[in-house]
Amino acid sequence: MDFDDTPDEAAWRAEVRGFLTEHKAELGDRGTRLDFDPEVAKQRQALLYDAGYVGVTWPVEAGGRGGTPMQQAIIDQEMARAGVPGLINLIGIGMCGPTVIYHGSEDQKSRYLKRLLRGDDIWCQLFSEPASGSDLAALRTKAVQDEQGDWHISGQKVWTTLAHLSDYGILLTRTDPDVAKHRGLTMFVVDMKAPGVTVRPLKQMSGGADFNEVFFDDVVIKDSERLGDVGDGWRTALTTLMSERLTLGGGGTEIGVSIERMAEHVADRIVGLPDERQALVRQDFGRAYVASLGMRYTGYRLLTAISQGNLPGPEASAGKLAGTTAARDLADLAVRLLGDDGVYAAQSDGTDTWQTLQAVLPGMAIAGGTNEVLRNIIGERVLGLPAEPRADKDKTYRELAAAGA
Amino acid sequence: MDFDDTPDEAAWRAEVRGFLTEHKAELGDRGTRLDFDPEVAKQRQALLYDAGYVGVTWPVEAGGRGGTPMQQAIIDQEMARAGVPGLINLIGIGMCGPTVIYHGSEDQKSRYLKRLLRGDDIWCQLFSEPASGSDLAALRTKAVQDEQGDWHISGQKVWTTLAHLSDYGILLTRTDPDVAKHRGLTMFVVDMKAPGVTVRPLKQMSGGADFNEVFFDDVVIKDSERLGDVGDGWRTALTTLMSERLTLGGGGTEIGVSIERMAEHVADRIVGLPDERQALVRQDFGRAYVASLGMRYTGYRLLTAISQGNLPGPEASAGKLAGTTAARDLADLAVRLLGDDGVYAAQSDGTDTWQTLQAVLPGMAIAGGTNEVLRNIIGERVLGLPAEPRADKDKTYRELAAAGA
Amino acid sequence: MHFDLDSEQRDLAAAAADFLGGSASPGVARGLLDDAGAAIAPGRVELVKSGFAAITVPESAGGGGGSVLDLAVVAEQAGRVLAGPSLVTFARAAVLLDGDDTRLAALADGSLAVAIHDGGPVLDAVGADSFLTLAGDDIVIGSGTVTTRDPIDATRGLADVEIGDTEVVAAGAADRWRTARLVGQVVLAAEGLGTAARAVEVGIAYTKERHAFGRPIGSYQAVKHALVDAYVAVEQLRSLVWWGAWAADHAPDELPLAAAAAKGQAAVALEGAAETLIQVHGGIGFTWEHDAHLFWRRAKVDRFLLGDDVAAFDEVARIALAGAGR
Amino acid sequence: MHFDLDSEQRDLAAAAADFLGGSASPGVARGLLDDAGAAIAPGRVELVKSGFAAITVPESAGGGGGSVLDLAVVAEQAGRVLAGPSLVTFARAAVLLDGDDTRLAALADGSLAVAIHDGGPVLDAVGADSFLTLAGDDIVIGSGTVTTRDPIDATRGLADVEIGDTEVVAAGAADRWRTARLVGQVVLAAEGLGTAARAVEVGIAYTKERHAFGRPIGSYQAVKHALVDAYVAVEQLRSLVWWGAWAADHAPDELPLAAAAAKGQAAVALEGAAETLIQVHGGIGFTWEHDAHLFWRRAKVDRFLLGDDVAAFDEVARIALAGAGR
Repeated sequence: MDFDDTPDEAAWRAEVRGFLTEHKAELGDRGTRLDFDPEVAKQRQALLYDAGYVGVTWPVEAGGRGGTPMQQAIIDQEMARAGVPGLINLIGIGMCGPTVIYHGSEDQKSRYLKRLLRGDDIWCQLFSEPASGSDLAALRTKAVQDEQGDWHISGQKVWTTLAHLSDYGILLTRTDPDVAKHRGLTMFVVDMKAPGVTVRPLKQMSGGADFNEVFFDDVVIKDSERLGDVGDGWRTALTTLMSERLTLGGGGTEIGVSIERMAEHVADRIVGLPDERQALVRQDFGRAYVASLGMRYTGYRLLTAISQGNLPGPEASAGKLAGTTAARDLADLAVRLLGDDGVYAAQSDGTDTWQTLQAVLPGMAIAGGTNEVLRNIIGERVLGLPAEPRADKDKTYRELAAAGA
Repeated sequence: MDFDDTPDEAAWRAEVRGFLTEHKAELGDRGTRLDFDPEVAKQRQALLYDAGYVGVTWPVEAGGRGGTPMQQAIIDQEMARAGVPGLINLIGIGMCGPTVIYHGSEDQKSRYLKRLLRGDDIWCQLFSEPASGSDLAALRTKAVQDEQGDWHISGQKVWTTLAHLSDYGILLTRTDPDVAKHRGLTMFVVDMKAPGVTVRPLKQMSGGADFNEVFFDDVVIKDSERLGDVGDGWRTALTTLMSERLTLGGGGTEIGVSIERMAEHVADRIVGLPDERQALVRQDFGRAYVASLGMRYTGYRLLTAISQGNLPGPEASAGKLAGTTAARDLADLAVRLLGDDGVYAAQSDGTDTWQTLQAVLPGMAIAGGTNEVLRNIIGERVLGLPAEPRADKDKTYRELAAAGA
Repeated sequence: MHFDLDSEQRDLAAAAADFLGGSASPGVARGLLDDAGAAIAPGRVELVKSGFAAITVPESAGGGGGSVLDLAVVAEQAGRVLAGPSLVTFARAAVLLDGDDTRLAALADGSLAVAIHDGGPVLDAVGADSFLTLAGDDIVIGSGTVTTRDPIDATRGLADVEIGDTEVVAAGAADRWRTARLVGQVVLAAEGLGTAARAVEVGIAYTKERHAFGRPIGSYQAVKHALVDAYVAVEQLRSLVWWGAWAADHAPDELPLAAAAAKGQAAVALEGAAETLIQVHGGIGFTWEHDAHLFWRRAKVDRFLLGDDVAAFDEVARIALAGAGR
Repeated sequence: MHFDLDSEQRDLAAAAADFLGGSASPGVARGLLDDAGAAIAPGRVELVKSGFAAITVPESAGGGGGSVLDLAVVAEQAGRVLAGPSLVTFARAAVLLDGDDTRLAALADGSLAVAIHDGGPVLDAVGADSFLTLAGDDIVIGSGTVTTRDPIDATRGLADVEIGDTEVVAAGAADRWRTARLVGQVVLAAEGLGTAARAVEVGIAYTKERHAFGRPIGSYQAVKHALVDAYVAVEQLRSLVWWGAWAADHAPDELPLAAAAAKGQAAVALEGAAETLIQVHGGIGFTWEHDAHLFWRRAKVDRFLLGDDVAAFDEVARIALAGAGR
């Protein structure tokens, strides 16, 4: 057991670190996610791509370099270490690109993939809808083929990250309501600048707007932009979702709040409290800190698996479960330690780190799969517990929709 | 809003209190439940019955006095106040008797009811089986009718309180496996001294044995001992279970541990601890104490409903949910405060109150309906949330049994 | 035993629901966040005019001459619609000004717009022109400089206040100050009861309608049990609020324990209900346009008012342990 | 990065499972409660003979010359079957006797039956004839008068011990005493890991088989999610145990934090797993004949050994806060 790089990994790390050090000024500083300027972010991604550090695990013919997941994990670590902002087109790289690689035509691949990696085009993923959250296959957005073979799209998507900046999106639609709901779906690449596409930012309870609603009003898509067969959209979407999990990479160590920063805050504030309150604070903080250590070292186990060429299974989601609870408790403690400032949305010095964190966390227990859905997944796929009986398997989408489902 | 008796209630309370005071020596002291001697307990019940204080809510023709639930609640309160032990035949009075009243023949009523109230006969309830806990209707104990019309019983019951002391029991059996599982059940009165009945105490993790297993090996029951129609046992059993809830009476204030006694223990032990630990103890104790206060005053709301002639609905179970969690936390704290003694099953002075409580509580979250089942009941019957789809409704018992259910 | 509301109190609740629900709502609370110029609802003037604000002011001073329990009944309805200003402020003022019929009359007719200053952020400071506070052992009243700040829950009218010139209302009245604070905790818990109960109702309604995988999500145990736990906590809170209000009216020796218990349970039950409300809604539950976060904001702020939940549970334990074995 | 067991350690785990599972079991643990005369399994003699007890004793003294991680791997297997005596005792003794090759050899060949006395009830006092303890700053060894008491978990061999005559093993060795205790916490957490993991497995197996209302109870979210939460806690614990053992072997400066984190997480994860195990079994789960309570007994006792969980979390916080901003 060790925490050391293999010789190959060490060499790669040195190379990456060298590049990042050399180009730090151009690459900029990691700030909050909302801070970044899209144009600057695209230039940054181009710089990294041209140097060979974007999409390393992608096949060479797709614009990547056929590298290992561990190489990607090391890039992630080194970018974090150097304080370089993350890639803007992360969803494109993690989800949209792989779907195009597996299900796209040669023409699509040549037109889209390299530009995606370089950040020349930004991509988004258009799956979720107002009436289909956890139950993705219940989606309603309709695609109807006309006599020329073009598809006409009408409907609404939601929770679409980056839609307002995107050039393209992968779009899951219903093409046949008269079969079981998983079987009547079809996926397309959609031009986000096409007539009939409207993007509206969705304001969250924290005041931020990390997501969008996207409306499709008779948007026309050529059949050549289809991904996978007609009616085979569910299987195509599984590719996307599977790729999402792999994007995790060296993840699992973050709980939405830097534990070190949190420790500084607690250390700062605790000294002003009576001894008895300090003991209560230490008890809460100690428990949350252990949770964060547990996540960090569980993340190292995941990284070890990746380093050995294995791919993480659904157990990788376990970290999110442990993490959201710990993060919630930490945010609660952090705000509590603000004393009188805790009832306001910002401290008297104008900073609002902890209040904002408090308002962001309820969403974190929901976005990317509610904790309840994650528990089902781990229970069924990792522990092998039986699934619940499904009432919607033997019915057509149309029947279910009529029943309010 | 007040906590006072109505004039009628006050008069009744005075009468009851007078009787209990006068006969305190005969009635004895409330000890632990396992302490009591069955013969003494039966004499105590006879004394109380002859004075008119047992089964007050029962109809006069059933041996009761047609009184109100509030009169019963006042008796319960006064017996607790006087430190008089509870009635031995509580299950008989609360569950078996009402079932006989509603579903028994005149002959059964005249033979059984008065003796039951007096404690001349002890009764038990034979519903649960090893393979049917929460899902009562999945029971397997078979009853087959012979040519003379007698029923032959084979099977096993479990969790049967008082079976080892009982003269009679109400027994739920399966008489038809070829209909849906709720529809093939039939209930009987069984003579617990009949040939073929074997009672075996069931030791719990706490070391106590509050329950029994009961085995039926071709036990013969006359058809005249049937309660309700053949195949109508589920409806008959609902009467029993409904009555169980009403037995609660003034309940809802107990969480399996006297909060006052617990407070004394904490007050006793906390002084030896460092100030910072004291603050942690107070935090835990304060939260559990609030839970116990919440239960007490929610119990008073229930009692108010009873006093006004209303009968408590399923919301009465809410107390048990809040209570088992609080009781668990209190027991944990109590044992923790024992310091070094907490790793042993008894303190150095030989007392084992808190360790025993700790070992009894896991069972309390299960007995009388697991917390999970209680949450379903409250969710569906009180909050009106939809029930889960049932896979077992459209199948016969035989089909389900073949599928392992 | 009659530990329940009587029919007059039920009528009072209905009337309060009618009046408060006519103007206040989560939508108004959101509007206050969107636009700092928007007015809190029903607002101090309308609340005073309705008579609900002065329920506990004696009739001799133009008030309702009602009990703390009466006020708690109204406060629950106020909590359901996130109304402001808080009845906590009026409840405390009525106790603090006891015997000062001139000022009580001004409280009841609205000419005195008062808030209570405990040393930290002041509840309902926004729109107040006078501040009651404790100076040494004296209850004093005076003007104040109000500095508003970016609110979490804008319906609470919280602001920093620097007290200006004061005059003594009651000398050597530290006990009365304490009593007023305890009454305030009970009324705060009553508002929390209303907010939490409403949050559970909204959650139940949604999960009956919303379907996933072919059935209403309220049929899934994870959702159902979370709502049940929230409901059970709310019903425990209801019992403690009633007890606290009854104690304020009839059993002052029970008030410290009852008020601390209600305050602590309110903080926990409301936070649990609001977080459950968001969670059972999934994505829609954490959007700005949904009401869930407005209940949540109330929860996150109220838990710190009149002492936090940690202090309340500590106080409960201290009282219970001091009384143990007596 | 290779934060995982290697193949030798996996083989070691398999061998340990084989040996320990051959005699120890929850059934044996129950037998110890039923009959005070029954023998703990595998027992001190067999455990020493197997070589597993002396893994961390240097080869020069006849031990295995292995790492704390090796011992933790074995300890996990011991925890799965509730084996006794505890490897915690051997782990601590090996550190405390460091450099004293005569006594280490006696530890490794079984002629020294030692337990460690911290001032409270002594783990593995039953069957021990010598006791290591800290006197001032000296590590001393001596005889002791053992008073057994009614056990919660009889496999822990806990007893009150009054130390008799002692001789000094190492003078001025308070640091070594502390290190030994930290190593002990890691090994205790490793045993807890095994017990908790096994409890979750037993729960999963049962809920796949047991049916209610026409389907396996493991398909109900209330049951499924409880088991998932227990499983997640166990996997977090596994990571912390590995880190703690690695730190004991390679990074003494990380050991205090890692040991406290593992100790605290072990207490919480094991208690949660054991209580979940009982709860998902329903009625059968709280009977004497079912194994569930034997896991539960281990949980209820272990949480207090080598300091309780409250102390462990406090220590984690102290270390983390002392290091903050450096």
